[in-house]
Amino acid sequence: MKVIKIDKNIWAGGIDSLRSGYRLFGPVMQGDAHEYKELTSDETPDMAYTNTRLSPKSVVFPQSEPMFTYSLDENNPEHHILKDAPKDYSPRAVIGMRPCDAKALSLVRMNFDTEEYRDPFWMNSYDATTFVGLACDSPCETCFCTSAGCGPYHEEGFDVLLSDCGDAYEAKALTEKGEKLLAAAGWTAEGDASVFEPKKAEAEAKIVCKVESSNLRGKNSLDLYDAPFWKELSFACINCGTCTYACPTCWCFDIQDENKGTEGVRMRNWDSCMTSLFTLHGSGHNPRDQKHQRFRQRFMHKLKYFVDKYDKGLMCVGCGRCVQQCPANIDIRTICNKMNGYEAAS
Amino acid sequence: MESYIGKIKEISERLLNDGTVECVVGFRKGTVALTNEPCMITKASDVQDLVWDENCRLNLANYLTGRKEKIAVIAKGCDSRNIVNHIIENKISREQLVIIGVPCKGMVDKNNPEVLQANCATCLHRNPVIYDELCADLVEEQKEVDRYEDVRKIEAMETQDKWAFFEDLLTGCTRCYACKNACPLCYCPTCFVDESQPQWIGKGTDPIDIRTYHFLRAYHCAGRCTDCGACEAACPQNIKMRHFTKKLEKDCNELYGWEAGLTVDQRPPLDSFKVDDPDKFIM
Amino acid sequence: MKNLMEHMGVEPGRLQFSWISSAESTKFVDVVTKVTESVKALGPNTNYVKKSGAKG
Amino acid sequence: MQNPYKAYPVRIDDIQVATADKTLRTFKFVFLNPEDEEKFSYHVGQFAELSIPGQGEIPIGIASSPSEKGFVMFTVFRTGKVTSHLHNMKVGDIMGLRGPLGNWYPIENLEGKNIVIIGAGFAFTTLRSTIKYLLEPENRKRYGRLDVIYGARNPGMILYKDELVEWEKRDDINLNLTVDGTDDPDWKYHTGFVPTITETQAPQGDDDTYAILCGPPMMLKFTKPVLDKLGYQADHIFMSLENRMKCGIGMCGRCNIGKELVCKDGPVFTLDKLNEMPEEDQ
Repeated sequence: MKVIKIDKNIWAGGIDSLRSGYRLFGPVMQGDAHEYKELTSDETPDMAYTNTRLSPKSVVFPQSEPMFTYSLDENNPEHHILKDAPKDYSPRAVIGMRPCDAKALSLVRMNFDTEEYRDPFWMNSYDATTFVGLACDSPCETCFCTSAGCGPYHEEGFDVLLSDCGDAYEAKALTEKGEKLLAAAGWTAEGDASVFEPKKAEAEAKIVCKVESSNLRGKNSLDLYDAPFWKELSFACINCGTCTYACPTCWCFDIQDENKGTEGVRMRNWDSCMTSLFTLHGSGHNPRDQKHQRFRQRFMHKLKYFVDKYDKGLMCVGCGRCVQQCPANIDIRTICNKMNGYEAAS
Repeated sequence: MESYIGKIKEISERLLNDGTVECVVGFRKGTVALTNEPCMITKASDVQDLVWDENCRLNLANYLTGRKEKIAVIAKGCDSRNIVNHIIENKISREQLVIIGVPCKGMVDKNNPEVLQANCATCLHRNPVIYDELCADLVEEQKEVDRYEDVRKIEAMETQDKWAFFEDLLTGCTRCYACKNACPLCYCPTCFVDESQPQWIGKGTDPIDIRTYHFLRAYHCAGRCTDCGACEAACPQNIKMRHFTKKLEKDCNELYGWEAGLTVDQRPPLDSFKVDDPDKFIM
Repeated sequence: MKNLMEHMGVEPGRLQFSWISSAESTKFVDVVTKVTESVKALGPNTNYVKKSGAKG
Repeated sequence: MQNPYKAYPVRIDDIQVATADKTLRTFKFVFLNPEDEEKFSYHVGQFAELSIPGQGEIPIGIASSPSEKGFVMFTVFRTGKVTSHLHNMKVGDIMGLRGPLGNWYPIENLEGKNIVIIGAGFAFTTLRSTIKYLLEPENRKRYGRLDVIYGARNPGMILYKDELVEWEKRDDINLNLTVDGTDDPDWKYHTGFVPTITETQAPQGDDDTYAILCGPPMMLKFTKPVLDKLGYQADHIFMSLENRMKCGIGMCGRCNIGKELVCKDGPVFTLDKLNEMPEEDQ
């Protein structure tokens, strides 16, 4: 595995060199917070960011995305037949992503890349992207990644991992894709691989918030489902979509047709299990009509169903976004601990 | 306001112990800074969990909608006005409620605890307008505050600048609907955004759909909004959507001399007709 | 309704209200003519129109 | 790999009003590209997304049998935006068909066994597909006794009446029709709810007898204990469920019950399996 040293004075130049071969995405200040967006030719990623409100999942899974186009004009010989929407799957790169967000994408991938079906939109975007991570040396107080199978120097899902060493980045190339990007940027100076271990230990030590989840795998799913605490825990929840949209591991979506005159687009939009429409049957029946049912679904999915289905740990990477942003202070850490400690009365 | 909590606990404990109410709706300490969590206390022994400080931003009237039991609710000025709305709109009955009034000194901004939340800074109804118990002496209401400075600034703009102002205002909206879900007025069983027959509004992130959502929602709050600020407090993107509701509030005030939620004895203007109702907008 | 529409940047005149009894045929003609003229003067609406579907 | 969200273009070939109240219509679709019919090779009990560009998609059980070639058939209740639009479409109109989706009734594993088919309401569609398939001469001989219990609200709401009349004449199928109630003096079949009729008409359960159920939640709920009483083992009962769906391929996340996705891991589950899954609605 190659380690390259990138002097900060050649950083911006390298980014510029990448523009011809990649669509670049990165964190930039938007209003009062950092968000990921596609960089214009005069923007460089702001590597001093703490955390973004929304995760970079939108780089591979935009909130609204056209799937197909169609014509409703009966004079058009191909009317009412779905046509592939124009897509740009040329190489793209996310610069300055956090380890939690990269791990999240590799978890979400299991949903979109299955034995039976492959989601072409998500997968093509994912495959087109080179993920350049920035290790996290100063975590937020709501971060609990080390309890969620992740960590500030976690490498899963990255092609390159950067560590900020003052006037230079040490860049660890983790995949061929990563090496290619470093070369394309013209970053070639040999780096020092030994900085990663001590910095990792130091960063991990800063994450003081711990969440217990070790018992979840062994719990009976029906016991947890029937646990008496759901109504109480969900009391404050207003059933908005804040947590689901901010979450890097939430992938649920809706499919909608949008027409303009005789032309139209079949779109997919992020959806949220917090809304009652999400599960409303045509008959009017709704299996998750009540707030606590939707609330339970969200946490059972992340902390139990996913754990059972894939055996890859939680569907949570401990980024803390939902904790920070929830208008009603619903805290997944509290809920995870509660589920983990729950013993059904026999 | 921290000093209120002793009295709040005392009242709550008494009401639960003597069976006057089945539960108390209030706040408990949050798990992150500058946040408290709405909660429902059903056991007198749990009243210790209750807190009161400048971070009780959400409007607790929102948690009363359609409930059937006897409830004690802790209500600052705006909460009490929304309780009045709820009573007028038959979302809860007065008889079900014991209102523990909180003379409010204003909530602090969720991003900057040094300043008051914008709506609190210009609030004219800090004291509860309806209550059964009080946890402290009433506070003096603010005077000479200019409630509509922001509205007038926009009113003075050219049409295109107005358009651009709101375009900019709504940047970042993900339509998570925290604003409408935190709003005690938004209790419709099916919100217009979820209707499919007809479908009023697209479901994606097109700026036109986002704008349509916000201004139509604001209309549904016309003559009802108490400017409690729960929408802005809830917004994870810090969008100032009160720019919509404030305009309607100002118009209701100027055209009909109406402020929402002050009394259960008067029907709201959009719900009643008077021969001298202004009709300048009709050509 | 009209006030907030104009407040958020929809041109005055794009939204108009009138009250016409079924007996007031002349008023109807009058109003329709006036509205048509004023809307023509404003030209096509450019603000409150969806530009396109979201970008991929 | 084929884009799993892309529908095969189809033409509406036939539309029949299916019930007296006209809330159900039966549509036959023909593939515009004949090779797509090959790709759309399905099993009994599967469903498909009817895809109407400009309106949206709806998941509907396939009512035709794999043994019926040249078309695919669906019976659709008019309820929402897409189904209302579909009910107004004409023969010759173009739309899309996406699938086949989900798992199926595992009848291939039931050779030599007795099969009881229990259905109610609009959900009889995939059961019609199953019965039609089982009654094909080359298939019928591979199975034991075949019982069918089918209930509707009233005689006018019974689907596929002509076929039922034909099936009733046969001696290799025991058909039990029932309605919740009727004032029709000519009604010569059962009156009563499906669970009640099941109790008196279904054969006793044993190692060689399997039940296939599809119907509204209430009917399923009350038929389960009846089958239990008749001695059916939980792994001998197959139930087809429904939930709101969008993608139909296990990705969009809304149709789960516990960790199972109704669209992909289902819609057919054994009662055994269902007993391990949370009962939503609580």
